[in-house]
Amino acid sequence: MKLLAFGKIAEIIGKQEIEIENFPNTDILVGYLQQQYPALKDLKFSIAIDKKQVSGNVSITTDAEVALLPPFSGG
Amino acid sequence: MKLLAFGKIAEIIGKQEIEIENFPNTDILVGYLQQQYPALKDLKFSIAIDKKQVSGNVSITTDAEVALLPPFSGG
Amino acid sequence: MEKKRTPKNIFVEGAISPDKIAKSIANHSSKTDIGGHSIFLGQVRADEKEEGSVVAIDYTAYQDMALQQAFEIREAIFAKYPLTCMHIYHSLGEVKTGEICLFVFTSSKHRKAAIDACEELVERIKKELPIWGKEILNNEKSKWKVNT
Amino acid sequence: MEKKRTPKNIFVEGAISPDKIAKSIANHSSKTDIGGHSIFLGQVRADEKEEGSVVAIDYTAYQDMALQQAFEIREAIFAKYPLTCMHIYHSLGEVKTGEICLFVFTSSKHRKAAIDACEELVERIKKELPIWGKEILNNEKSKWKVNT
Repeated sequence: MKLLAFGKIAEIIGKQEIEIENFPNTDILVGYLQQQYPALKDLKFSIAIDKKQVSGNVSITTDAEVALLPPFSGG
Repeated sequence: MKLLAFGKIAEIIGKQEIEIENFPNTDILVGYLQQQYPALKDLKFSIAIDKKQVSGNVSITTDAEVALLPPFSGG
Repeated sequence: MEKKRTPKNIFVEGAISPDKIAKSIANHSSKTDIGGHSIFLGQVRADEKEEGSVVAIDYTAYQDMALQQAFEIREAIFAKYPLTCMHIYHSLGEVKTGEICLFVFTSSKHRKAAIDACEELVERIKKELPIWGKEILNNEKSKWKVNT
Repeated sequence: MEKKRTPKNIFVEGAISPDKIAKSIANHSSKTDIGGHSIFLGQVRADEKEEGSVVAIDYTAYQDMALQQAFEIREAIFAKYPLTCMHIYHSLGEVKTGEICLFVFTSSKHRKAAIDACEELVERIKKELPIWGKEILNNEKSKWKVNT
């Protein structure tokens, strides 16, 4: 599964793109990430699956493009 | 007394500036002008005395600059 | 120190060029407390009238009164909104269809003040400045413009 | 004929130049049904932070998602307001204080639609596009920008 990271999250993870094992849904993914990168626990972020922001616990297909999005600050 | 005319009123009067006899107030001035230039009767306009728009019947000093202003259409 | 402001000329002979607008924007790059600019541009439309179609507008003004009035509007808007800068330019004489006849430019630290002030300025300029547009039609006729 | 619109690139490498803005304005002189243009420009502020003062903002984006999102916002705004044109440009990479990082441009027959659409676009761009600004401070530190 391809995981994209942006902004402060890319800094925490140290990369903008990583390959990780598949996770069935976003809740399990977030749990794994917070364990791997404890700094994520203090950070507000949202998740996009295939370029669409999702909310709540959403299932993830194996070929999905998942992205971690800190609060937007364009403009 | 100096009378300035703008826009459509300058067209009706045929000049942008005329010297006329003194009138004590705007009501009498307007009556005189409507008699001299009957086309003014069908026209909405306001009056400025010394570059300030006035409303109602206002007295006119002999050295005043009086202007006839059709509805504004700038921009 | 409170800056004492005096009436500024707002009139430009003929159309306002995009280049003038670019220069005005570029002039603000040294004001690094500005976060947002709001700009309104009035452009002459080729309206179709019963009497013919508009090819240009010829603007005249009661200039002394317009400058005094513009100054008072400026002061009121500066008092109402936390603005860094405000610029108003209006054409005199002939402006062809597709050309710019009005340029209103406000700048502030945060976008909301600039946007709200710009909109209010445009409304007040159209309503309160003694300026008249004569629409020049394609058949040598003309028609006095009416603001809605 | 209904024009089928597709996502357009909104990203510009580095600052948006006043010259680009002038060219964009000039390009509309052939559209003689336009009566008003509304423009918003975002400029990078030299904010003083506890950690240091801002000298530039370095913008990154989730580009594919941002372009798709910008396209959907465009379509919604075109459906809501009677606009003739709409243009959005946002910087990527480093933009120094005093330089322009956002350029939003709407045009319509009458001023109200252009002004309202421009304001709504700016709000939606700031809130909905996956773009991030990293404030570069004068002491080699940096700080992630927070939109208010």
